[in-house]
Amino acid sequence: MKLITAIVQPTILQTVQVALAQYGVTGMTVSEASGFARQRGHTEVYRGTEYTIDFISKARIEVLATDEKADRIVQVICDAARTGSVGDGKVWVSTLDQVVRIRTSETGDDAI
Amino acid sequence: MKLITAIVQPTILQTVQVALAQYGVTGMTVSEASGFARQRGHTEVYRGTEYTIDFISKARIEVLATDEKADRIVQVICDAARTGSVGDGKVWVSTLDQVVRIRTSETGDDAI
Amino acid sequence: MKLITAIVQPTILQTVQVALAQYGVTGMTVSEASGFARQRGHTEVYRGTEYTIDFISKARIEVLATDEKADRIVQVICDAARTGSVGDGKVWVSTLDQVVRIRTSETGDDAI
Amino acid sequence: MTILELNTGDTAWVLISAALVLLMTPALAFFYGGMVRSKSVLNMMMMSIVTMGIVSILWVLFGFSMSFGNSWHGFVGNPLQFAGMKGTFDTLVGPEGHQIPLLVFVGFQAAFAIIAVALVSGAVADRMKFSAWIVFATLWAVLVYFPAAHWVFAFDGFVAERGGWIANQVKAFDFAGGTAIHINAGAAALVLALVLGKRLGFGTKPMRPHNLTLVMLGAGLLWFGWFGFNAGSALGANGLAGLAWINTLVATAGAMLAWLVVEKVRDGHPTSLGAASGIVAGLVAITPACATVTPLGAIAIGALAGIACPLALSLKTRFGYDDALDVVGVHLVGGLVGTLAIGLFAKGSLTGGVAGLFYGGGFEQLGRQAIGAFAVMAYSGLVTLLIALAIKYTIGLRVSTDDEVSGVDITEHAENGYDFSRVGYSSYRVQQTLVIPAAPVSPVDFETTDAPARIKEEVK
Amino acid sequence: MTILELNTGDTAWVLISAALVLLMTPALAFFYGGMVRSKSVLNMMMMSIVTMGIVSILWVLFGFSMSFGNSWHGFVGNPLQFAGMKGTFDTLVGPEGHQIPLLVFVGFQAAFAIIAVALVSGAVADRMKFSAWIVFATLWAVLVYFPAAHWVFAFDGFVAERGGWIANQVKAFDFAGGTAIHINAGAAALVLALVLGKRLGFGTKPMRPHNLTLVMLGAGLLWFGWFGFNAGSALGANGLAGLAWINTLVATAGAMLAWLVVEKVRDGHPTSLGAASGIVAGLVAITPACATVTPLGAIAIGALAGIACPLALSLKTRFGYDDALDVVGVHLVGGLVGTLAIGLFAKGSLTGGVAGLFYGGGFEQLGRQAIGAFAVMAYSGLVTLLIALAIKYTIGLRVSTDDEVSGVDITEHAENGYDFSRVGYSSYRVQQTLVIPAAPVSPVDFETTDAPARIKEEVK
Amino acid sequence: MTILELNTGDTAWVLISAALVLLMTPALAFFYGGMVRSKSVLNMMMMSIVTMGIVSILWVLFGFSMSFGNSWHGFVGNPLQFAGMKGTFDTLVGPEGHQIPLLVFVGFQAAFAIIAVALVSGAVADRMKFSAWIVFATLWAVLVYFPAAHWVFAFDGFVAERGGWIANQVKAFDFAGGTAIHINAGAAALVLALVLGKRLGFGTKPMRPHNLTLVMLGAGLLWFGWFGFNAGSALGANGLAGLAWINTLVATAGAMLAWLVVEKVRDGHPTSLGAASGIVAGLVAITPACATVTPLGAIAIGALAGIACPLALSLKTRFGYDDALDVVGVHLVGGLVGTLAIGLFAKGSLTGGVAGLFYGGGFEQLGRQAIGAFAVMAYSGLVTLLIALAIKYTIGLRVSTDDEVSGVDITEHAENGYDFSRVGYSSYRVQQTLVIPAAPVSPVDFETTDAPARIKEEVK
Ligand SMILES: Nc1ncnc2c1ncn2[C@@H]1O[C@H](COP(=O)(O)OP(=O)(O)O)[C@@H](O)[C@H]1O
Ligand SMILES: Nc1ncnc2c1ncn2[C@@H]1O[C@H](COP(=O)(O)OP(=O)(O)O)[C@@H](O)[C@H]1O
Ligand SMILES: Nc1ncnc2c1ncn2[C@@H]1O[C@H](COP(=O)(O)OP(=O)(O)O)[C@@H](O)[C@H]1O
Repeated sequence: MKLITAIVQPTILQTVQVALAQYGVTGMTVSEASGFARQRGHTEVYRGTEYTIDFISKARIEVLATDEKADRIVQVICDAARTGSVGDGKVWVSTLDQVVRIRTSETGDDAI
Repeated sequence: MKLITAIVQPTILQTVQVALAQYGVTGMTVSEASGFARQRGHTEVYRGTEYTIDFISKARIEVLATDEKADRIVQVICDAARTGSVGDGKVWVSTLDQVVRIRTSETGDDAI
Repeated sequence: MKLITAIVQPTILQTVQVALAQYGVTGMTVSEASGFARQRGHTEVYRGTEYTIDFISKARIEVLATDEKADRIVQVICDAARTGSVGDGKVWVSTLDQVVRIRTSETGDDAI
Repeated sequence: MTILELNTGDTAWVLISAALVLLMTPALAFFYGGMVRSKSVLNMMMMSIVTMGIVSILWVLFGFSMSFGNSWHGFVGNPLQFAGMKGTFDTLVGPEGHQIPLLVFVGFQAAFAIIAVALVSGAVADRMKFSAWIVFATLWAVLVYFPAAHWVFAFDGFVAERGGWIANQVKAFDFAGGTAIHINAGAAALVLALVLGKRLGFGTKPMRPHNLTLVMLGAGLLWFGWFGFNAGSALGANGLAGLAWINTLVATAGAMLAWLVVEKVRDGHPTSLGAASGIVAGLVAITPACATVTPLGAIAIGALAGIACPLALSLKTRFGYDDALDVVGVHLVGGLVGTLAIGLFAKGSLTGGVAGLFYGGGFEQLGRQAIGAFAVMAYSGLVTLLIALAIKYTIGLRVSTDDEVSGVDITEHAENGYDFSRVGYSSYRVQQTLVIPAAPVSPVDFETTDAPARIKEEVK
Repeated sequence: MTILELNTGDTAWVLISAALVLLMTPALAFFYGGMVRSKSVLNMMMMSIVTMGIVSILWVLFGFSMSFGNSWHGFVGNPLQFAGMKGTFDTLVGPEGHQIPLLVFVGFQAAFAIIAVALVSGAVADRMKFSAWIVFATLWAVLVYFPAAHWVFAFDGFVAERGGWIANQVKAFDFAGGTAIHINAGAAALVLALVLGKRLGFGTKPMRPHNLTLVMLGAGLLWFGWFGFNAGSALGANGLAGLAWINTLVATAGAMLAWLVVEKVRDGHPTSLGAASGIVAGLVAITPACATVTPLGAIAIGALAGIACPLALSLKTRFGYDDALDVVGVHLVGGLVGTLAIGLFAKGSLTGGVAGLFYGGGFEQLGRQAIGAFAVMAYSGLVTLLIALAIKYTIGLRVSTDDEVSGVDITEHAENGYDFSRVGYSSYRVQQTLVIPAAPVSPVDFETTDAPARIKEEVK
Repeated sequence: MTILELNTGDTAWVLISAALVLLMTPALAFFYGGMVRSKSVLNMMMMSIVTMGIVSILWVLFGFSMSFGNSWHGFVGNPLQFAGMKGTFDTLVGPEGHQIPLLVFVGFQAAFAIIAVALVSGAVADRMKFSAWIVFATLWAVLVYFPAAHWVFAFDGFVAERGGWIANQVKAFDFAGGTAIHINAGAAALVLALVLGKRLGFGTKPMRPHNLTLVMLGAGLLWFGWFGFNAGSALGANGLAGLAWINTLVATAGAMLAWLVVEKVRDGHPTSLGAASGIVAGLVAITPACATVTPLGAIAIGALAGIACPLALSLKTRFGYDDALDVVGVHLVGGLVGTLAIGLFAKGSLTGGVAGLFYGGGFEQLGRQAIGAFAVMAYSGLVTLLIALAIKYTIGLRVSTDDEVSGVDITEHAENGYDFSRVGYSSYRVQQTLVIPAAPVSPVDFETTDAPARIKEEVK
């Protein structure tokens, strides 16, 4: 079983969600994050004091997937989230030892 | 060393915390997340415009554990978090290469 | 490829960011978390009702790194984040199967 | 009477006072709204806001008439006398040379009626059906508040020939409504909380106020509005209004400081919720007394309320009722402190001769005050019980457990108080509830769309 | 005229009413600000706030004179007559025995001018250049509002000898500004929204109000301030003010309840945004009518607005214009309901004989009301179109797509509305924009620092 | 004097003005509270709120008497004359035909005393012990404000026979308190900030305002309340009040626009914090001048303040003191601008003959203004220094470094400003601080519970 984590633009989340749902992914977990990287932050000024805010709002998507589907899901996410501009984000995949669905205690691929 | 990640109902967090503490887990990290899955979201209406909000508030719990304790901790979390209704959430386990306690620079199982 | 996750004091984030940038890390993702561990929480009182708040604000930093750089990055984070008091936090490292830069579809070390 | 006799200065003061008192109900909505968890802030505010709608309408239809129409045995005014405001145009009330239009008085008292009802809602936070609140507010206004206001505020010969029994027979002092409003609402809150039952998790789960700046905003606006409430009750711009103004300032100051001292001693820290609560407790306590005591007496009354109220809050844990936002502890207890304290602190030179115990007046006035206070309390408790039970066994008082866990904002109002997130949590469907269906716009239905690419463009 | 003839009571009432009306513009800023997404709350508020600055200055320079100076054919006042407030000192206006200083009237009307302009901003949320708004507000005040106010508010012989055509020739009733303010702003909002174009994602992306407590705060303060708007328009503390006060209460109550009923029936839930919107709709509708109808008539007018406005909201989806915060649906529609309803509900005994259709007065007054309403609507629409196009093809009306996605708070104002995070998101540089550069302080420049250890100490 | 001579219109205006001025202190609490980081918003508000409690009580005990009692050599009033409000009942003050109850004047001035003290707190954000603030506020009110108010506001023969030296000997104009309030508080803020030391991380760590809607709410309510402050200082509803009203409008408008222009030119963007700050700067500057200049003069004064204040803000970086919320830059600088500008812009026809430099009056009045301004500044600075040092070396001024890092809300008040999270962060113990210990309720003690299952049920 794999865990796919994607950091994407916050405004693109809806697109990714729809794309994943269409591909057949039935669940995902999203949280808020701030990224610092190539994409330039912005400047704020309060009473003449200038702050450079390097951290930019991002959405963090986590999807559990079976081994065979993982690659395709990464593909779907990348396709949906790509706008071509700096800041589009990253996707990474890691291997899990175990997944459990709390409600039913199912484990492994059944739990996804 | 293992990392156990659990997505649970936000209101059940206290129960899980107590259960883990009683089992002997001394630390955990919690953050806010929103899940989209089988559990139905809700509808909001603003001035006659209807929005279907699919994402539901969840709490995300991360626990570091030694290899031997990991299975039992998953068990404890599942027992504490199970209500039997859709939306109870997921738990997954992954293997870590390294853990460091920042304060003391201890590494490995000692750092947990 | 490795994923380094660090839970640090929220006020130390700027220091860690600067240290990482100086070491040559070009990107990171930060989110908010709450930790429960050895560090004592605080007490709040509302109209005579006392609440013990065990969860303490933490910043969660994630850094993608190539295998060779990972150890050194852990070192940099620990050095920057260490104050010597309880609550300094944890760092852990896991191995990734894949990393993709969404914008360019680069994969592997190139994507970091 | 002719328009020439109208005193414009007095009228100006009552007009603005009426607006000040009206502002107190939104203020109450913020005060209460900030104290609940963020999942029920809107419902909490809506109970106050919808009350403004309901009671205003009732008031002009027949409520004013029930309160100030000619009395039926001192118990209730003739509901038809001023029904629909008939007979109120071009009429003046008040002492010679200081008359104001009757309609201005109607407006001023309307604001009192509104807030009396809204106060009760603090007890039922997080768990009452909104429809049940609407029914409750309507019935309670008609059956409890309008009569009680008649007892206390309707003086013989002011609006109608004969007025209420507490004002005219018992002759208890209640300048601005300690009995008819605060004791009344506090007693109702107690009974309603008992019938309704506790919030899920009461006593075990943390229920922190979600926004203390909102609480403080409410307290600040309440204090501001209360100058209209108390000093406006002089019904003219005169020395009595000035005295009420000062007393409203210093009693509140005294109560706030006393509450903070109690907290410091008992809990270790003076809190902002304590300061806000102390402000309200002081305002409540000085309400009945503001024209009958000196500023020093007002400080004493405020301090008493600032000590008694925080101590009383633990009653709810002791007796196991869940008066969520402490309407009992603040309004019932504060109202009793203020109403009874008049019997102690009333100064003869201010009251036309009647002095309280500490000013050599004996126990007589204290007795009158006690009769007034307990009569209202008993009546309110009893009728509220009947109303609450009637609703409970018909449409039901309480939302389902699931709804309470989800939060009443979403389940009762289909809304979310706040959305600060930069992550645009998406939705499958954004749809107009159409009204003019001639040429239906097609809602974007993502379930039937076929390609992510297309969607991406649309939702950009 | 000497100072002795001044009526202090009437003056006091208009002074405080002026302050109440002024408060309405910040209130509007909160009402509007809470409704947008959190990334543009500051810009939304700033459009109202900066309007307070611009219009105040224009008003004393020549705006008051354009509105109340001696009339040029009933169309506009002489802009020089009171330019820079000359000739307004030591002058009184009003009927004998009830005179108030002209300067007080200037202040009262200033607050009207401000809010009329600010109202328009609701249509352009999230996407208008701040500089374009400043230009628009200036031009619109001068070319549209000042003349329209002259038409409606300048009665012959009150301030200057000759006044505006609607007030004096058409004799449409508009007590407090249903035409000059609400219909006027609503028509302008419609046109400006059309020229400006839709928000990105309109109709497909969720755009939830980000802070409904702020919306409710705005609505509460608006209601409070509106007593000055309506009852203050009596320009004295008298029975007329009392009637306007009561009508302002009950029409609003009626509209709020009606709106909630519409929502309950149509959408399934009564919402807090609906209550807040209903409050404003009711206030708008009763504005022109508050002195010419009975309280029962006011309830009816309120209820009409509370039904018509929520139904009208779907027009924007139907016709595809993006009036973001529904200025058209609330102010144009509400203003029309109120202005025309006078032709139905006007009561002869209150208007000096002129009765509406339902009170046996025939269609005549209804016709007059319609002329007034549509004249203002047409004029406002047309001139707004010219102004909007002029700006569009010179400095441009709209921010770039990137800026709109990022949010106008950051791109137009370099600010962020809220920062509740405990995580001190860091920044490389915190730098003072220096002004007095004698001995420059060295900003901490982390890019040149050499060791994390050193930094750690500094940023501790 | 008899009650018959009281002018109800003037009384009504001063009564409502007093309430307006009182509202300014909660407004200040929001203005300041929104500007700090979210971890100290409650403490910031509490400094203002507790000041309302302390100063109100001091005022009726002896403060009013120190300010308005019979003068001891022009320096301070007799503290016993009106101690505990004795001798103030049934007394009227003011010119014949326009008298108001003395108690109303007491209340009006009470609100001035409160806000003067509260203003200082902006300098000490995030780091002052709450207990130290309480002691400071008390001492500063008694030793600095009450005398300074006497100097400036106590005119011979108004309340007592002999008044203060600046009002009667120097004859500096200060209509509503530019010297006694703003220069006074600003000078104190400077000294207190110096003694207290900088916030941790000042100049290196970002300290963004956490809630700009709260700042704007504060600014809006301040503007509203300030009409009472300035126009109310006419102590009657008359043409002078009207002039002050208009000047309070347009000077503020001018300052806001000027501040935004400075920002646009210097920083690149006009900000909402700039608009809010400009509003306050304009209000401060016009305070002393509002009755002595024309509206055009007021615009000029406002614009001057709107330029001088933002430029002055960089002084704190230059000189390295940490006046956290810029009390110096706004109130001291704004107060000086306004007070001195009277010497330039005073118009003879408004002042009874005394004209400023630009109106042909020469340097004389400018000199008088300067004496008034610098006398208050020097006295305030000196005595504040003594008070601050006394507190520093006894109970201590500052919280510990750990507490400052954690945030003073939690450490000083055991509270958290906001809790918007849906995640019910749990706690081991929710415990009632019991008061009535007869039959102790057992707090749920999770540490002794034995099974997750049981707990799950309880905390459901
Ligand atoms: N090395 C990294 N470790 C963790 N997160 C990263 C890393 N690099 C980038 N990110 C995340 O990806 C986001 C986008 O990165 P950025 O470099 O701006 O764009 P791009 O992916 O187009 O090169 C960042 O905001 C950050 O959240
Ligand atoms: N495939 C998945 N990947 C990531 N998170 C998931 C996945 N499926 C479910 N989740 C998370 O688990 C939560 C509960 O899932 P749901 O299907 O509603 O309940 P159940 O676990 O009872 O089937 C979701 O809200 C989501 O946060
Ligand atoms: N076993 C664990 N699993 C997950 N997170 C942990 C664990 N132990 C500690 N943490 C995280 O590390 C933070 C600091 O831990 P704490 O024990 O207080 O300090 P220290 O690391 O100095 O021992 C905690 O607040 C929590 O977020």
